[in-house]
Amino acid sequence: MIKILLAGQGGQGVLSAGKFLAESGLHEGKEVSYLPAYGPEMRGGTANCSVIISEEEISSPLCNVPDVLIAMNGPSFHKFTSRVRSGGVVLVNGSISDCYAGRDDVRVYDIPANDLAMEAGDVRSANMVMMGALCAVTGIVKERSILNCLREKFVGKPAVCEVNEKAFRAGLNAAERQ
Amino acid sequence: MIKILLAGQGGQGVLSAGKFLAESGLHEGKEVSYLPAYGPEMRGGTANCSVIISEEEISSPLCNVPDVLIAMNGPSFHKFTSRVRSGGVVLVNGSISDCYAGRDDVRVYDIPANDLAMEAGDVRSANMVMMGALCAVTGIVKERSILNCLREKFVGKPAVCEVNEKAFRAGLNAAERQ
Amino acid sequence: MKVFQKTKMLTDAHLHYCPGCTHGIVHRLVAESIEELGLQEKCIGIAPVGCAVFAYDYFNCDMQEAAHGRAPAVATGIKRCLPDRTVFVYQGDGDLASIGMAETVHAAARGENITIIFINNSIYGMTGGQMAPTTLLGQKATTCQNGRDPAVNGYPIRICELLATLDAPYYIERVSTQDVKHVFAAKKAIKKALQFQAEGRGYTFVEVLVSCPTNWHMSPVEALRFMGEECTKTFPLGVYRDKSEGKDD
Amino acid sequence: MKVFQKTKMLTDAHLHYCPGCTHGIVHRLVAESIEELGLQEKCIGIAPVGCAVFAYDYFNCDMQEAAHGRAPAVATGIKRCLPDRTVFVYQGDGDLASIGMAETVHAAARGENITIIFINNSIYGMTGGQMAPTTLLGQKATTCQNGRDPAVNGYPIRICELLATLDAPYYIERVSTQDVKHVFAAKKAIKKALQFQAEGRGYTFVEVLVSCPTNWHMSPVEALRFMGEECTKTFPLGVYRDKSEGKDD
Amino acid sequence: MGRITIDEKLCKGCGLCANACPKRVILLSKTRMNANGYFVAEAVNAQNCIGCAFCAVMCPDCAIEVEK
Amino acid sequence: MGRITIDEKLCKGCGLCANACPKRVILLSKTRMNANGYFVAEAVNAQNCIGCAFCAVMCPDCAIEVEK
Amino acid sequence: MAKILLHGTEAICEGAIRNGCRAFFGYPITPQNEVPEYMSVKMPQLGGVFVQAESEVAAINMVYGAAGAGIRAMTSSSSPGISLKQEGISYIACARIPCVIVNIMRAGPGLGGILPAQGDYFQATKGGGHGDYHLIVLAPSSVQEACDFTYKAFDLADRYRVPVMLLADGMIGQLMEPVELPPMRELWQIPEKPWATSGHFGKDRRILNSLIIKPEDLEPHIAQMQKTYEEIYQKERRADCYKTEDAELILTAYGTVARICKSAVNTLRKMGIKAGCIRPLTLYPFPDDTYRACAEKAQTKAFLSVELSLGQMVEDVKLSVEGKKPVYFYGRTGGNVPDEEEIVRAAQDALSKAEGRR
Amino acid sequence: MAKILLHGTEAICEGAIRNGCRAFFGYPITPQNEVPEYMSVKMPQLGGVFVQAESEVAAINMVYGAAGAGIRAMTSSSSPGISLKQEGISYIACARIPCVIVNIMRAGPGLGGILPAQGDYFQATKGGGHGDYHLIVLAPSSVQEACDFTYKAFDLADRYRVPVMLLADGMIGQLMEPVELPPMRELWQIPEKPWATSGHFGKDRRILNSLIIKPEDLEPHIAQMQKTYEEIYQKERRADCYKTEDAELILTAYGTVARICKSAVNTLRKMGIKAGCIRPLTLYPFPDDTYRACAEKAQTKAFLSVELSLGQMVEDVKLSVEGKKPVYFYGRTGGNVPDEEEIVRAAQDALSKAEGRR
Ligand SMILES: Cc1ncc(C[n+]2csc(CCOP(=O)(O)OP(=O)(O)O)c2C)c(N)n1
Ligand SMILES: Cc1ncc(C[n+]2csc(CCOP(=O)(O)OP(=O)(O)O)c2C)c(N)n1
Ligand code: SF4
Ligand code: SF4
Ligand code: SF4
Ligand code: SF4
Repeated sequence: MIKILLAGQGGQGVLSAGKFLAESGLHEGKEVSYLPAYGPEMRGGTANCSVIISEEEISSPLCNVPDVLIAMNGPSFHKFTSRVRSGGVVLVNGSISDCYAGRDDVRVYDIPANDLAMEAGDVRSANMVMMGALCAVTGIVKERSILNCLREKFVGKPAVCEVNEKAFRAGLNAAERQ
Repeated sequence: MIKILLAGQGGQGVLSAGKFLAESGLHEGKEVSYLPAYGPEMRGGTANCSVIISEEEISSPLCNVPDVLIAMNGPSFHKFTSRVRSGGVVLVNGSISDCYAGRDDVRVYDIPANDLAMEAGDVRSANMVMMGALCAVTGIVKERSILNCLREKFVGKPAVCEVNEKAFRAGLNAAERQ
Repeated sequence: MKVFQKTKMLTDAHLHYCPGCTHGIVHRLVAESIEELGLQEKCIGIAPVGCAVFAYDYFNCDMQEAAHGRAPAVATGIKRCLPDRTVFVYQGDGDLASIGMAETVHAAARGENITIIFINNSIYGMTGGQMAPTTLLGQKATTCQNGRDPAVNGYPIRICELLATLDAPYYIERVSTQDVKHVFAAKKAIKKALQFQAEGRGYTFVEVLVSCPTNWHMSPVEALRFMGEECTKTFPLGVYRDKSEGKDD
Repeated sequence: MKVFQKTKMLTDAHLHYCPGCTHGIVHRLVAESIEELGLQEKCIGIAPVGCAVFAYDYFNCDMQEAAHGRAPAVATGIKRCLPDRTVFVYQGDGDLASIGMAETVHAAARGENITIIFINNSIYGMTGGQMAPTTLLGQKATTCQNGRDPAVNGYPIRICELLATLDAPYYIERVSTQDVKHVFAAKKAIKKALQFQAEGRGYTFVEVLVSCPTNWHMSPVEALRFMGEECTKTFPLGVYRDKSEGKDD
Repeated sequence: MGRITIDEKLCKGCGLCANACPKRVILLSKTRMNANGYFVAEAVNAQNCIGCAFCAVMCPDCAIEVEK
Repeated sequence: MGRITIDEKLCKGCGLCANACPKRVILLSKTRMNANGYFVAEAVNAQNCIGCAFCAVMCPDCAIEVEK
Repeated sequence: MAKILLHGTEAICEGAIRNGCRAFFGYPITPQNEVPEYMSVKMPQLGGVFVQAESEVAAINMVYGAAGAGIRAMTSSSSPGISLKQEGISYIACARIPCVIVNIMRAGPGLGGILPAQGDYFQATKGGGHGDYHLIVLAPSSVQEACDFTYKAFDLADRYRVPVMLLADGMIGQLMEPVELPPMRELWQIPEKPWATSGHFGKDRRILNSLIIKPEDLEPHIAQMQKTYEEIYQKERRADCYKTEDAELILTAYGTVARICKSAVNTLRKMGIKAGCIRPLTLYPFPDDTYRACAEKAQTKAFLSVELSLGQMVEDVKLSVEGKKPVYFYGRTGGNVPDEEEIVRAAQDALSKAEGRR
Repeated sequence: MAKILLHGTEAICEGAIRNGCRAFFGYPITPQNEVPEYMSVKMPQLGGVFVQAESEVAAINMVYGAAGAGIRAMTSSSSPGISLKQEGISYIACARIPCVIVNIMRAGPGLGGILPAQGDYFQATKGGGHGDYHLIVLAPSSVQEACDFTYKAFDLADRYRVPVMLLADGMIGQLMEPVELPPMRELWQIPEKPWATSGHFGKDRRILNSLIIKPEDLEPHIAQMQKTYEEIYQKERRADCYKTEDAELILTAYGTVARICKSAVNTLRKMGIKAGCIRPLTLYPFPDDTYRACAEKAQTKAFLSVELSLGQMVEDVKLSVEGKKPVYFYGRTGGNVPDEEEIVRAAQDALSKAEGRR
């Protein structure tokens, strides 16, 4: 069982990335759960979601102590890093956040997601950069599953699809390089 | 303790007679309770109220089994006579009701209240006729108390007061004659 | 030859209204209209909470008894699901214009294809004569015993005028029961409204001025005079919307 | 010389509204007006449920947060008890015109001496873009995803026009935030309303057209253009009642 | 010409019929009450009835039938 | 003639100020984000400012102060 | 002061007025129409506020506003109207605004009937609105108590900053009995409310609010409310015991029914059955200690809860008795009120069941 | 059918649609906005009805009308909105109109917060409205159950002519999980409703009404309702037992919390504590038999009710356990959800208290 917490600013695609992840897990025949959390403001504010992918039945859908944190911006990084399980993993969007976790029992990956996404063609694909990094670091779902989901979602929009795939691979590479 | 049920058509002064009675009991230092009951229609339909006058504390204000029934019209007479305590008293407005109780363990007084009231000057004083009869038959409150209440209520309306006093005495006499 | 006979759309039950209360007249007009339009079998009525709360005992068709003020919402629920039925609502002024104001305005704004018969007797009858949103200035009620004072109790609400600011309603008229002539006119309006509904034209609303002799503390005949002379000043009779004639406001 | 500076009637808290949401402008206008009229210390505001739910964090005066739609009732409770205070209500269109319709109409009909600031952004902002009673025909919302269809969703409600059928209101105006000129006019209207209240003249109501770039799915600048070009067609700007000028309807 | 039948059970003695009758056919009894205690309407001048049915139109209790 | 001060902490990059400015003094940055992640408004043509305060009037977030 | 004959609703109004109530917001509904009617006359005479609200929903929110502004405010209604107030009550409880709510219960559910009932016990004591909150619920069983409890309700409300409900069956509302009125309290005698939103006049501004969006703030707020309820539980449980000292069978009831139960106790004793009666005066907090004390006595064989409902208070009786003794129920509904004989029979049944159980 | 990833609210909608729901009336409120949004798209596609009501009050009364006309109808809301529906629910119950009401609970009281809570248990199970009535209350704890229970709710409602409530904490509403959808039921497969007011077309006319003004009529009506509740109690109590056979400590919870309790049970067992968990699937009727059976087992030392409230279901647990074993409570409020560790600690505490008590 792996518990992943994805967090960021509203609009950074945190929720849709989480859904991709869960969908991918489901396609691979695993048990999955996806739980979005709303902040005080439904729009504008911060967004986060908990995704669990597991071989057995999932009891609690909460990720109070995640195995993996994906932090899309500074505030989420600082807010949630302390919660990560000892020995866990943190992927942080280094483009707009520092990477000082203040603890050394987690592995922090600095992924310049905004930059890589802009390179890929659209800053909005930063979430896919992080997905790529996640696959590389944890292997929790297969590359293929994520890309399949992507293609399903953007069927008929090949350009968007392409940008996102590019971003995904950029993330993958960036993580592998660390 | 004496439990009195007053019943009649809305507009026949059943509720105000009940209040007079309770007020009179109170003036004489007794424990009293007065409970109006609404029928399905608040206006127009039948009206009844329960008055209890007692030397001790009154537990239930209900008169499910009254000692005395004052029935201002036929329907109330027939509806409630069966409930009267064995050995109890029924005063019925003989002007607009028959007086056949269908039981012989209660004493029925036929008081032609409408006729006496019209003689007194106003058919609306029929309720006071019945009050007079009640005083005569039960002595539960003193003549004086009722008349005092009457005068208080109609202070400044001597004509109304007079009619009602006349009616009261007519009822008193009618009952004494039986 | 019978020139006047009770309509079959009314049951045999005796009306419980006070003597001279013209609720009874309106019951008859609604029932006759439904019968004459042949809608009886496919018609569903909604009774309000108010003196007309027992309306389901009188109208000889399927009936629902709604919570106080919510009849238009209930009617919406029925009509949307069964659009080929005729749905009429019978409501008093407390029910429709006080507690039910939101439901009233919104059913009208949505243009529900229903017919509302609005009984304006400018008082709360059933509960014993409290002030209604339609109580006239100066008129006495048990909660404004010195007469309605605009500085304290505000002003009467004219519902037809208010609903006529909405785009959806198809037909809005105010009529009265003050005398034979007006009762005939009221019948015409009610029948027209039901007919429009049957034709699927949309929201129809007939306000009927009705007397409450009991709580106005008047004889039935005096009450009708008061209605004709006073109520119609605050509540002018007339057509406030008739899209069939291109009449708007 | 400072020609523009934030009013003291606003706290230091950062507004939580979305970028370009003109709720913020209206906050400022209300706050400035209160400050300029010197009413700050004796003023009590009522926050609605809607995007402005946190208004109590921003207006630098005593505040009550009301239940959804009930702000006019809450205001009535306060103002009747403390008639020498200034009581203002800030409400969105879902709050005021949908769930709160009855409270809105009745506070107006009673002529409560309060000021209502009505934010019409023709959408439910806080809950994520559902249809409002003020949603324009054809406008898309999450509960009418093909655009508002009058046959199904009914027509937008024009509140100023509706309230102007009542006798009590003293002042009713519709303004907009579409550009600088209109914002100045809006300020004038809001200030006038508060001034009238302070003078004890009665019910005052200012409807302000506001943008919701987020749920209109437009950029803030586009949203203002849409407001000026489209919203004002359904909701014409202007004075609907001003008893100080003898203007009625 | 006309003939009215008043169902006394239903009559509440409100007098709206009498008030509406152009020919003063109907009067409320001052003496006769029905079972509900109402003084009932009576066609005292039945011969004058023209069958206009105005009484029936105004009767809130559908107590009157009219023939012609 | 005029001078504006934009409080970047408060700015949400909505652009209403820029849109309102008759002298095109303000532009949204395409590169500079504040802590909240918004591209902030900048007085790029400060010298043209006439102190009309139109920008401040339209700013929903009271992010602009104007001097003259 | 001499006793005067007062209607239940008048007694409630006088109890309120005499303890500083100066704002009343209500909407007509039988059987409590006399409350708004009386208040519409009295409030203006006292410089107070009476508004006939457009609905019960509006009325409770007017109370929110007025009471939030520091005025002693009240609303009154009957069952269906009280249901409509539930959202508002929950808001008032969360914003910690003291006020008084009167429910003269009629027979339900639905539009039901207009005769007395006690079917709203759960609603009143468990919270008919959403979320964790409580009202203090007082249950008068005479017109005198209707007056006194209403009077007291305002002090309790202010002391704990909670809404207080007077829960009376329709009979209490409609009954007339002699009442000794409490003296009129002057407004200056009522403690100030440092939290009221009445215009800050240069002091720190005040906010009344029930929106607490962050869970880390809302939980302590609710815990604070809970602490208040705990204090209320400790200090305010009240019950009236009638001949319970040596009772084998404990009848229990509130409101009018309790009076009938008392008569039944006397009749039962004449028949040789040692009966007693517990009458809770506070329904929340429920006087569980009184019941528990009885339950623990060896002589006590059973409890019988008599209600105008299908059995609501009986759950609290059971929770108090904790299975130590059997708890039975006898109820009437629809506006029917049991008479003494019925209760006596029910008591005999209960006792024989309890004895059979042994 | 393959499982698909579904949002809790979507699962509810699909459960409804697939069992013949063809009318939805609702008003937006977080966290269930997706329900009306989904229905606004789906209903028209299926020839059904979607109306965004002007308020929750209007919505429940639209349901009254539509369901009264014989259509399978539903409304959905969250805590404050459900409070507003209480009058309407009481009317629906009394008029015996079957329908389905969804409450995706958020943190209360008042406006509260928008995060998950279970503070409306009392309201749902004891009757937040006035008078004696009950809803069948179903408590899903997964998205699959949200779908299945909603599906089932329509059958239960029709079978007993009662309103059925789906009571879910906000987490169930917002969660996405794989779901296997039930097959689509055709409308003709749904039994006819011989009481529905849909135009009589020459048959006997029908009336739906909750006004029964004469006590001698209302009491039998309520007795009839009571008989239905009795039958429901006999036939519909449901609970899920997890490792209770040999448990010393019985945790109990519903909704999401129950899932966390299950994990806690496993952890406790790893620590050597024989824990088990009872999860009621029906909150009304409450599965008291399941609790009683456990309470009567010698090995059972204590119960611990874990809730997102200050302690509501725990009262029903106590009523079921009847004092036979101690019943403890652990709760979080304000939108906070306890994690497994917290529950484990609370369980340890409960057990040691119970052992200390002996
Ligand atoms: C929720 C609720 N509030 C109040 C009542 C009490 N009530 C019954 S009828 C009525 C008003 C009736 O007045 P109106 O609608 O004008 O009808 P009328 O009796 O005058 O025909 C009221 C307030 C109720 N039954 N339900
Ligand atoms: C009783 C109740 N119903 C519904 C809601 C949910 N709700 C919160 S805000 C809102 C609508 C907001 O729209 P509007 O009033 O137009 O204000 P805006 O957000 O657009 O400024 C709704 C439905 C609630 N909080 N309470
Ligand atoms: S109280 Fe008034 S409205 Fe009601 S039946 Fe009597 S006269 Fe008619
Ligand atoms: S959702 Fe709309 S109304 Fe709400 S803050 Fe954002 S832009 Fe403004
Ligand atoms: S109108 Fe009808 S009820 Fe009235 S007096 Fe004439 S017949 Fe009788
Ligand atoms: S208007 Fe205000 S918030 Fe918007 S870009 Fe300009 S300074 Fe920033």
